[in-house]
Amino acid sequence: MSQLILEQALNGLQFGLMLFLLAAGLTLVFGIMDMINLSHGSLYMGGAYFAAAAAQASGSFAVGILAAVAGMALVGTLLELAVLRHFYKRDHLSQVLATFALILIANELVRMVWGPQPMMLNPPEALSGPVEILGFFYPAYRLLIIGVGLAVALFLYLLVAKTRVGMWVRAGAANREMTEAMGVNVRRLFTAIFALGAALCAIAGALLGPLLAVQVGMGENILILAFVVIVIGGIGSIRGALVGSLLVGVGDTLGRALLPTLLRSVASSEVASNLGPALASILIYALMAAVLFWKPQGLFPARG
Amino acid sequence: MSELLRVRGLERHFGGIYATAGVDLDVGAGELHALIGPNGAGKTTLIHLISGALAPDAGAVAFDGKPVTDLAMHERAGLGLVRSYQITSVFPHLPALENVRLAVQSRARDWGSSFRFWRPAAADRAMTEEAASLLERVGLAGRGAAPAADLAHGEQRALELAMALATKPRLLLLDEPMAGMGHEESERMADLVASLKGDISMLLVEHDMDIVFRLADRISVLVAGRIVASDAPAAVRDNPEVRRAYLGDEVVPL
Amino acid sequence: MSKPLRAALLAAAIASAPAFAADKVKIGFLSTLSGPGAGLGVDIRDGFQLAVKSLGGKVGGLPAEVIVADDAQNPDTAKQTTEKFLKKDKVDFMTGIVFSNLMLAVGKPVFDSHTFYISANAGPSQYAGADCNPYFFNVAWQNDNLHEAVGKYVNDQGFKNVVLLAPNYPGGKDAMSGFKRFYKGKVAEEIYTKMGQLDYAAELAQVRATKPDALFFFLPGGMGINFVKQFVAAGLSKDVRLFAPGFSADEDVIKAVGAPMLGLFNSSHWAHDMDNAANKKFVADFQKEYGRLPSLYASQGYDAALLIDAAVRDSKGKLEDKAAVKKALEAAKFASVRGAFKFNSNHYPVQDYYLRLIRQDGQGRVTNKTMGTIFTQHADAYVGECKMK
Amino acid sequence: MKKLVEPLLLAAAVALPFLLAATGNEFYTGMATRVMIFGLAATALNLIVGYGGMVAFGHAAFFGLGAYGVAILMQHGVTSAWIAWPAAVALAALAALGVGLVSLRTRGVYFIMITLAFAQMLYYLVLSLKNYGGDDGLPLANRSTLAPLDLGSDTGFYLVTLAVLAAALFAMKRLAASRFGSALAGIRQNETRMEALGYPVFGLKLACFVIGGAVAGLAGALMANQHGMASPNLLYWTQSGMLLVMVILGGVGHRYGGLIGAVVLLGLEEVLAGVTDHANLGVGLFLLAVVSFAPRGIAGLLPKGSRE
Repeated sequence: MSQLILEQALNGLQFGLMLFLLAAGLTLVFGIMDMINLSHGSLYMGGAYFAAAAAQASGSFAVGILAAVAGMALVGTLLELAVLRHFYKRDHLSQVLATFALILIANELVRMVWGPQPMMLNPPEALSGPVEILGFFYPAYRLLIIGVGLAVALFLYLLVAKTRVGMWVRAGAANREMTEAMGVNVRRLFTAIFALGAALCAIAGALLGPLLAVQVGMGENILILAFVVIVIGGIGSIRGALVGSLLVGVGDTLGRALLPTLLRSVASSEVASNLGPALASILIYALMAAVLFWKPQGLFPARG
Repeated sequence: MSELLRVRGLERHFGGIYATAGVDLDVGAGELHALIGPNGAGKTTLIHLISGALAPDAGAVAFDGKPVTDLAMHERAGLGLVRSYQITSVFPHLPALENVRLAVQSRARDWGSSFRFWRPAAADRAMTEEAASLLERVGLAGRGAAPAADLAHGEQRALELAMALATKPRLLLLDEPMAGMGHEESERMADLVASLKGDISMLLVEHDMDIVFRLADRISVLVAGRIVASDAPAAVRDNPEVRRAYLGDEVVPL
Repeated sequence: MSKPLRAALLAAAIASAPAFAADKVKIGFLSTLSGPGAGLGVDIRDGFQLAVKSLGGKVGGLPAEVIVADDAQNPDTAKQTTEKFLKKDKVDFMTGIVFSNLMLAVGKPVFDSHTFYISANAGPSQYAGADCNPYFFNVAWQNDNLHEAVGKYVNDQGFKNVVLLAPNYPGGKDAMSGFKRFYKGKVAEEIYTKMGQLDYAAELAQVRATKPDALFFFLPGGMGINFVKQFVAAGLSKDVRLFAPGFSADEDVIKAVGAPMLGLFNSSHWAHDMDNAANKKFVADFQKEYGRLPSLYASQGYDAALLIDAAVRDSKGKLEDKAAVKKALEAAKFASVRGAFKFNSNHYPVQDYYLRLIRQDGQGRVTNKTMGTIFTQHADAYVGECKMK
Repeated sequence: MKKLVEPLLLAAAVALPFLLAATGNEFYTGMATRVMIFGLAATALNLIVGYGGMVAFGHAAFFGLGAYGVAILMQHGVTSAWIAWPAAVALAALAALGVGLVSLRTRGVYFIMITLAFAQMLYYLVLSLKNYGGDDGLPLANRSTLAPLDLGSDTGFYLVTLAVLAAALFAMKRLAASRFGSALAGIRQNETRMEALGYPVFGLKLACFVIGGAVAGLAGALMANQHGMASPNLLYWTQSGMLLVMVILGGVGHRYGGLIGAVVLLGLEEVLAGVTDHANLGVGLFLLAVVSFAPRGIAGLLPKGSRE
């Protein structure tokens, strides 16, 4: 039984870290620019498609990831300059409509370029087998994802906590007007943040592509989980996004795995296997609603 | 004289700053009680505390003999303890008449609840007429159709007062009603406030000393969150404590 | 006679005598062409259109108009497109749906409008049993059949502790009941996964914990591809034998997964190496046209088109005469790629089911090899409940 | 002149199905019914967003619950609309009450997020109802029966839907002018002042939220009948997004905003679908243009008089 718990915990950690890559970008855009960006999931989808196309063309997974990161950082910058910049001052309703329109456009463009069928993205040959540690088997590829996830988390922590840009980012999250008043070139900062967010999405898309599927509309489900994460963590706070994503990642995975077995003792196996996953998802949203109700600023409020 | 409002030991601090440090204050029925004090003395905070917009850290507020400390603002308003705002707070896109009519409609005890979904509000002619008469009373007779946002600043202050009066208050908390008005406009407002004395008791926060001494039955002086004096106008004028705290140390011919 | 004049006369003739032969055959082809199940829909479409092409763009001698639409594996979209086919395009036949849940959502309006549905894939147990309908024909199989064949083989091979895994939809439930109808050993666990799920980490950890001697899984298309890849990546293939129906072990999955599929036993009603003239021509034409080996879905699309062709020909194009068309469909006088083909009384096929093994063939390609026959002239288990009028 | 527009539009709408039937286009009657149903749901949302000033991002949950109410009752043999539709409305209103009681304690962007969270919870709840179809949805044996009227025919059902929509729009007009409506207008523009005047603001907003939920439930009941099934997709967040887009596109706070948004969006989708395989690209670009150049939506572009 302990093998099952350990394996599930690792799976949860892996999914949580990938959620963090999305949540980090989303929480900065939301926290600093007060912008609800529903098309954040499309950046993740774009990253997956760039990686798949590049990997198929070059035959190497690493080239795929690099192409995805570079490509999406560029797309993110262009998107911010061309469209999103005009919506920072607008009300949330207009932001919802504009970014919802971007989802439709992004899905359709991908369908036009790469077709409606899912694309093939295989993990690197060397990592397609399991790794054995002290008699415990775990897929090597998922360990790679955990490794990259932790590395990026560390990089973000250092960037935000230790560098000048990071200071501007934190200041912007705490009080945008004051940051502007102190002479920080806010326009360039926003573009940089958005590009960073897009690059993080690209990494998540490229890494999760082989596990899930590179297909049109893959962004919409994970986007909602990213929103849950940043609300629980506290809008605008990187630390909140990390804690929130681990909480949701492990919670959702363990819930999906253990709830059916727990329920089995009380209900028939058929009902348990249906109710289990649904209950796991409902619990995640219940947690979000509870945080919004009691501690609307989230667990780690960015705004003082 | 039974006092309408009894405030005992009211305290409120923001972090380390004691905006209100143990205030005792009474307003008698039908009395116009002026509250003066230098900027930053905590006058607006006190109004927030009495009206229920802010919860006190300590102390109690009683209205007409009943404790209201833990009642919400809209419940105190229902009892007749109504406030107006230092910074104009109206319905910008609604016509001036509708602003006042909404205030009239708020009196559930006279008109019944607002949970009426079918009958047009305009059909209650009495309500609209009362609103129109209030507009006239504050000098906005011809401006009923104009959206509140289009009114001049002075007119908006008058509208603010008309809305406060529309709730038929028993005690009206007026937070610098003449702020930002020209001399001639504030004169007209002062006459208006004077005309209210007798049927409505008021707690008036005001800087203009001429108006204060002309209107007030009683004056309390608030300095750094504390009442330093509370007496008839003449007594307060000669009180050395007030002069020093209020006018600084150099002697000023008065 | 000038062309427009002749067309006008023809139109007038048709308008006056409805029982007269229709001038063309409209076929509504609704299938899953996007999302995880897209591979199946695309194969059925390619097989179907290959047959129409080989008939010179005609069906039963009449020009064929095939309207293709994507249901994106979503019951709502399927229902809406069907209403468009029935009321706006007024199609004569409908075909192409891959998944049973969409088939069940769409069935009623199609049958109520007296339009023949020729299923090239979805064979829900409901339409084989109590809800069987004169307007529903399935040219592929009843959902349980391939799973029954694997169940019999696994049982005969003496496996005692098997885990079953299938998606949570009518097709998945039929798979489980089909397998258990012929497998008498212990079922360690029945795992239902969410329809369209692609990450099986949680389920694989559960399988590892229960330590079965064999695992039977039914996951069509993209779902199967991801499952097998993750199964091998988790290192389970060393001590747990994999079994699957043909759906999860056919050319589409093999092409995507490759070597890890070697040694997988599976069951099917068709294999590309079956030696009859129709099949040889089909496999050759398919490879020439699309550059890949056809999957069993493609063979079912191909047969569906041939069946419609035979029915229109035998009813002499009088598509309005529903009884005549129904009789022609039941007779099924067409050269199926599976050789002899006949319908049971509930319009489901009665046919042989073969054992296949994934091995490397002569040219080093990883593909299926037919090993033997599990069932001969096997009928589905629900025909008794069908009281077809 | 403005007085004439509404009756003329109504007359045209009544004539439409007969015209379509005569020219052999019954399919479009069904489509028009679907557009009207979405118009009703968007109008219900507009009551909350436009009149109440509350940006609710989970309104499709009540729309879907209404559909499920009818479908579940149908499965248990209750086919009469006189019973099923009010039951569906009650179910949606009850859900709206529950969600509103908790959500209305939050403000601004947190209100948007919490309504989204509750809608997703209801989506997963419905998804787990195995004996009501789970993620395959729950088909209806046939349409509800409405005693004297025949809902079976497309034209008949179209007319019933038109009647319900017209009644809802008229009720909206009455409600906007009523005391409740004027109080909502006050709350939308200056909530603290309404509080200071003594209005029970929380209660008024909750009532508005529940009415919006109930009307969406009625639209859901109609949808189940028109579509022939209730499916979890009706409750998914992208459906809520679609409803919100219709309200913003049509004109937030404008009486016909929801309906205009539904007609334009679904009409554009249908037209583009006929022309290209990539209809959504056109729809997306169109929406982006509207939000950039017509901030107050299409209704905002109409002559001032009809803004009312």
